[in-house]
Amino acid sequence: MGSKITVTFGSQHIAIPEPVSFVFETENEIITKVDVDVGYVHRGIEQAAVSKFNFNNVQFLLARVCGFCSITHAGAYIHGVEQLLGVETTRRADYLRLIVTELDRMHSHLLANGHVAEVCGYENLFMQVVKYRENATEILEAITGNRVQYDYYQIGGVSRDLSPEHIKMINAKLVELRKNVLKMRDFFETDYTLGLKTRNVGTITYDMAKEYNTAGPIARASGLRMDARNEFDFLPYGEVGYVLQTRTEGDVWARNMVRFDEVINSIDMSLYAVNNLPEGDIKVKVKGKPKGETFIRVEAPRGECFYYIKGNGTKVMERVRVRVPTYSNIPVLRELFVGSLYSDAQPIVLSFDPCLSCTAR
Amino acid sequence: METLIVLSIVLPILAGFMMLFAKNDAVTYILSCLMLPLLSGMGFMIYTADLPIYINTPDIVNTFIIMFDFGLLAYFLWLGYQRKSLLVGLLAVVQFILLIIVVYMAPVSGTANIYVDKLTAMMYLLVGIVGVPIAIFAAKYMDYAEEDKHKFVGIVVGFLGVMNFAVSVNNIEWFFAVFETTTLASVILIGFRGDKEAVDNSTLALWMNQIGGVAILLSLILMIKDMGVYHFTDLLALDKENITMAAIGFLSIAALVKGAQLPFHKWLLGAMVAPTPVSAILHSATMVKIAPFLLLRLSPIIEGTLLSKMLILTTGFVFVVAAIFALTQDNLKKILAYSTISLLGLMMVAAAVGTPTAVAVSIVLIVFHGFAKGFLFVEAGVLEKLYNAKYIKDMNMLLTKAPLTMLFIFFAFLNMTFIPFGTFIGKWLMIEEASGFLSSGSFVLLILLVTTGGVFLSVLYIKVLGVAIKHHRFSTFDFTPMPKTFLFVGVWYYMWLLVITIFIAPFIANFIGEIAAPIAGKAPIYADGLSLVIGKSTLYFWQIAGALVLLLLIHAAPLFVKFKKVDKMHPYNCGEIYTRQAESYDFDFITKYEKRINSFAITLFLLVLILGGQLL
Amino acid sequence: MMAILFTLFAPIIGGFMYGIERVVKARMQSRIGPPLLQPFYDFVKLMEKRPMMVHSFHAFMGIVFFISTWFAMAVLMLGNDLLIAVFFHIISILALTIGAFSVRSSYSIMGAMRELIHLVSYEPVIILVVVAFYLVTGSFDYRMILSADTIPLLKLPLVFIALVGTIPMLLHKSPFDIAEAHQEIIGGPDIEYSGPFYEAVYTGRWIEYVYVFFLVFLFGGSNYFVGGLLVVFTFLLIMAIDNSTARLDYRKMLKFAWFILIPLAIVNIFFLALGGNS
Amino acid sequence: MSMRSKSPWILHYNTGGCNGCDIEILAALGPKYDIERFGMLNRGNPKQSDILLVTGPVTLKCKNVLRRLYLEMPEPKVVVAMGACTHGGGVFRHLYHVENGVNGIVPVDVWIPGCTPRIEAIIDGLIEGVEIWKGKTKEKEYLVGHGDDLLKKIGAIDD
Amino acid sequence: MINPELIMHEVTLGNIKDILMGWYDVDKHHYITINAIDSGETLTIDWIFSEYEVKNIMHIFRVENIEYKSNIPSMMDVYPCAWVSEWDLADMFDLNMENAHRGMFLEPEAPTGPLLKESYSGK
Repeated sequence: MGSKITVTFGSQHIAIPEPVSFVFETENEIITKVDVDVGYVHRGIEQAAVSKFNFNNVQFLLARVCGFCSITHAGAYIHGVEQLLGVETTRRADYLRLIVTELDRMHSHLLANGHVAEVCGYENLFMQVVKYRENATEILEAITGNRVQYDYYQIGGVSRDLSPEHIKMINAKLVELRKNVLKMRDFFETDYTLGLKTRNVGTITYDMAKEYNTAGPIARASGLRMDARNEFDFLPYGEVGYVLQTRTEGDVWARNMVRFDEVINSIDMSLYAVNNLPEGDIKVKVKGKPKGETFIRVEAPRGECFYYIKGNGTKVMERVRVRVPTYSNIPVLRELFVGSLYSDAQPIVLSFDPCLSCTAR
Repeated sequence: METLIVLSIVLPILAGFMMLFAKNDAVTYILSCLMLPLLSGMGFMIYTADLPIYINTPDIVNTFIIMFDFGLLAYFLWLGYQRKSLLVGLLAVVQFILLIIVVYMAPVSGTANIYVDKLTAMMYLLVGIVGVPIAIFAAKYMDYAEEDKHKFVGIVVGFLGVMNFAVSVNNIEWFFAVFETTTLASVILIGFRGDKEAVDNSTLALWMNQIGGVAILLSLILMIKDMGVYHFTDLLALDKENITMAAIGFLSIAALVKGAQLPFHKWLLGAMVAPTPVSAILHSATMVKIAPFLLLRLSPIIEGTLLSKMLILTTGFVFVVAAIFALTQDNLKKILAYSTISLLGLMMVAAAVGTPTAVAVSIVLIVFHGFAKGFLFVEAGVLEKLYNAKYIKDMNMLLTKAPLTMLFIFFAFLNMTFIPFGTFIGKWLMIEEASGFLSSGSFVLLILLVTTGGVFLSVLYIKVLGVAIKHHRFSTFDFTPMPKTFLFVGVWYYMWLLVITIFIAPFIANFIGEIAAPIAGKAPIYADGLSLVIGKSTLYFWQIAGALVLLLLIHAAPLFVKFKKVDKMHPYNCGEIYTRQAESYDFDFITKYEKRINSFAITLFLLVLILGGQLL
Repeated sequence: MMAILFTLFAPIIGGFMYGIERVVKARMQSRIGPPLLQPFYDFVKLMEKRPMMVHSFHAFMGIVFFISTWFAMAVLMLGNDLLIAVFFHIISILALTIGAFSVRSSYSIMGAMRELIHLVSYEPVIILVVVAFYLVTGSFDYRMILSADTIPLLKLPLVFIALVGTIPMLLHKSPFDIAEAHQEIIGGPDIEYSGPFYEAVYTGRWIEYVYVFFLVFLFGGSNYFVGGLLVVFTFLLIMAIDNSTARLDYRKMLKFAWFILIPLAIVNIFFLALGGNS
Repeated sequence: MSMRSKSPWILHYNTGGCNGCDIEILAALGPKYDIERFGMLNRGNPKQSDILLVTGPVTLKCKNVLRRLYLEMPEPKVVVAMGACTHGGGVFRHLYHVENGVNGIVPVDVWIPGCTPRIEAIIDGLIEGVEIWKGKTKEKEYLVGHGDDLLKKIGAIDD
Repeated sequence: MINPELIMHEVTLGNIKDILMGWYDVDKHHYITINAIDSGETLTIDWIFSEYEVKNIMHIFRVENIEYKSNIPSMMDVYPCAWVSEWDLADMFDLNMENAHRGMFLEPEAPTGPLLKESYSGK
């Protein structure tokens, strides 16, 4: 029967802001074959990090790997360099880093969920989510001076301190955000039409999640208890009330829910951290050049971000290896499409919250 | 006048035999071309004469026809033996026995055996105007890698004569004979190519149609036993209370079988293995049109009975379901076959409703469907032979590669469903008519069935047109100029359809209304100038003209409209240049329900007999 | 005279309705939204664009879509017969989908197929609505309906609900904006039109607004106030539904139309027919 | 002419940036900034767009896509390049897989500075783009390095 | 400052696949990535894993002194998601990776093996 329609989804497509290309072969809108091309954003950052930049500037480059998780890229690198240099940061700096990292997670997760709503044709919900998300970005702007690319981490500490006014403002905004996020979560959880688009769509089973080594909210939505925050002490998560969030359904809906749960948890952690901020300096003096190698795992909003850093005692690093969460989620993403409807492809893609600029670097 | 009637029956048959024996190109061409003015002219003369005409025939003819019957059944029996089909043989034997009973029982009747009224005359005209061009087309068509051209054209032309005979018989016994003759003709034509598939499909057509024959014979037995009559006119003259509904029920079943209604649709679908003119001839003017014709003959009897309601349900159901099935098809001829089945359903719905307007609707549909389907199948044949395109997915860039074929196909498809063409008028009148009888539950369903069936057909045609009009670079065929014969046939149909559509209001109000009036009374359809008035609603001429202009714009102007000063740009494809395949949906999931729908159709069939025929 | 004026100004009225819609939608999304005259600004802008097309046939179909929609409007207003007007609407769908099919773009072709599924979903309901009007007022003539002494809404509540259910399908509003599906197929049948040709399609869509809400208005019968109220109410309701639902799959739309809306209308007609008889 | 300026439709293409700009564009669509006030829509379809909003340093793979999208937009059109990396590559300048900004590919009318630009800057840049757009006519505009061989290379001569 | 416990496993190119096949437990271990380091003369390749819900631990299977043109086995049979990182590495270091599909990230006009030392240092 002649019913084959090849649908290109990307690289330029309204539903995905990033250049990525899926080529679906569909029959009656059911996808029978899929080709993925994730390499559009490859810029050669790994090479630049070891050739064009001094080790104390590389974090600015790495932050531009991805705008969503800029803080975690820079953070992972700086954690590594600090380890190579033997720098012990102050607890206040750690707390500040944690606050900004979690705020970044909040705005990223909220935007991801909003985007899922948008591609489901639920424009209003997207607008509401974006509206509430402004709370988080406003705090970030107040703390770091920028809305997206903060460059907050510095080797040995952070760039700015919090004033009592900041703390008051953060408290007020976070409480409001928490209220709104709970409202939004309730909405995503119970809305009927959105449920039709998200429940039992793109389901990853527990076994599949394990087999394909998924990471981040995608893994946790399938019940896989993995979180770099839980497995790697890069920031004092144990002290601020971190709770691992999982769901078992593994579908688009569960991924949204995990993100909302994590946003709530992040808000709680940030509130705790802001109100129990240890005294001390925000930065320590750093001397020397990095030498040796180290392995760093941090939890980016999309999942585990892995860095391998090797220094050779000169100004320029020997090797910086970046493995980002989307990188490990792409194999399972490709498997999910076959057999699902084309109209569900967008929610599936967006529920992965793919970050291609991370993947391709 | 009697001579003319006999001539229009006998001439084509004679011509057919002459072609068979002459085996000469010139003879075939000249005779088939000659048939066109002859048959249509005679049809017109008969139409304008003082109708109805009764013709009493000598007894010898009756005897001859009964002998012919037995001979035919013996041939079927032999076919059953030869093709090792138990079913065919068994049905032939059953018919043999039943026929003996009928002949034994039949009382002597003085009623004329040939009865020609306006309806019959209209069918003559249809056969002349729509059927003969197909024979002319076939004469050229068979030049393209086919065998036995003369035999084929001869059978086709002869078949037209049989069809003319079928619509003029009054004696139901004779009707059985022509019914079986059309079966024979279709068996020969479907099996014409002689390969295994063709033979299998012709066997299928044979046994399915034989069921209709059995039904007619059973009905005859009941009729003769209970009422003592076996002529249509006698039957109509009876009081309604004296009529055994079972007999009418069996006759309706015969009509449903001949009309290829579900679940007997397979034989018509199987007919597409034959050369395309066969499909054209079966679908347009002849063969399947016997079905609505038979119901139209009976409609005054069944109007308002339970049988009528059951028939409405059954055929209305087929109208919708066949249209839905057609959506899943990819082969152009199959799509057309399904749409024929569907539209036959609508014609029979209208005939079964039996009110004056409904009868008019049925006739309108017979006429326009005949034109459009003949046209479409002819063009399908052109596509097949000239461009080797059997499947709609192959039909890329028809607009530039085969503009005339595209034009014709487009126009014929538009004729099948869009305002202001005849088929649409039929649908519209049907809804209007049904709205007036809403208090009856079957009429509410009727509206729903007519509406949805119509929508599905529209969707089907738009889909097929859309696929055919695709502008894709990777086209598989090159431009070939159309042979003159094909062109003539195309233009012939095109002009007829166009002219009738412009004058559709007087055509329907005067011509069709006049035909329908003797059957069910005068329908409230008038022509006000060129506007069509039915009851309280009016289809103004400016609307007809507007719609026609719009559709002409859509289907013809693209050949002429070329924007010169406009930039051309490739289609948006996310900025990529992948090779793309773009076909259309085939709604594959529908086929999942096919079995269930078929069994439901069988249930409806039995219900027609049991409830409608009051067998209980 | 009113009818002629109404027909002539249908695109403008529709444009205003679209403008109001965009403002209302923005307000519902807690935004300020574009100015009321935004559709006309768009119109002017599109007219000033350099024309560009994939091929002449496709571009021409956009124009025919506009003309035939307008003509359908004229048939509705001047021809007086609702049933015929409904059938005229299919011609515009034909122009749109045939045009969309003719380009080698999978989005366009998918959009056209989805448009046809829309047609299958709403057309039976619309015809049932018209038949229901006939049942109440004894005529297909809208002037008769507008001068009927009853308010059709009171007798046809379920039919009205069915009509409201189909409006999102007709106007491509969420949850049934399947043929347009901006995030999936980027406008579907409209995708390849640009500049003045897109303007024709864009404006054609406005006329559909008038067309649809005129049907709603008829439910008020001779009581124009009720009719007006119904239009406003339905408009806001459609906006609210549009803003509070996600897009569904085409199979779900078909099921919704066939197993909920059509039975609703049928039940109403059935009871009315029974009541009218006894 | 002034009426035209009230309806600029945007086509956004990320040519390999870090997403930061794209996040801000999404935020600009949102309730707080709401660029639809100016009649701007994120159309996502080059054939119906007036402003090409480019972000990112243009990676080698995105280069031809950007060219094709630019070709598919009917005149009058405006290109607004957003963010530092569209200006000659920004932090990615001279990386081996980067084209060093947008200006070598398509003619740019407005530059929006910043990494990431503030939303106010985005809106300002778009408005400035609209001002330039107002002055433009239907006259055909071409790619940088326009020529038949370039068109052939990017596969734009199609259908 | 974090001090993860690095568990180094001694392997060679020849036995890495068999060792991983035996060692890798899908319920326990989590594949992270494959990493290559160019020392200027030879390559070092690490296969890196972590364990679920265990703090600060990493398993590293390191093969040192690999010639540039050696054949590197693919681990797709062990864990099916290996292809992304393997194809990536094959692109970046111009490796002879089993089943690797070239051009996932690099365009034909880009330099081959951009992360090889010779492609960026000193030239």
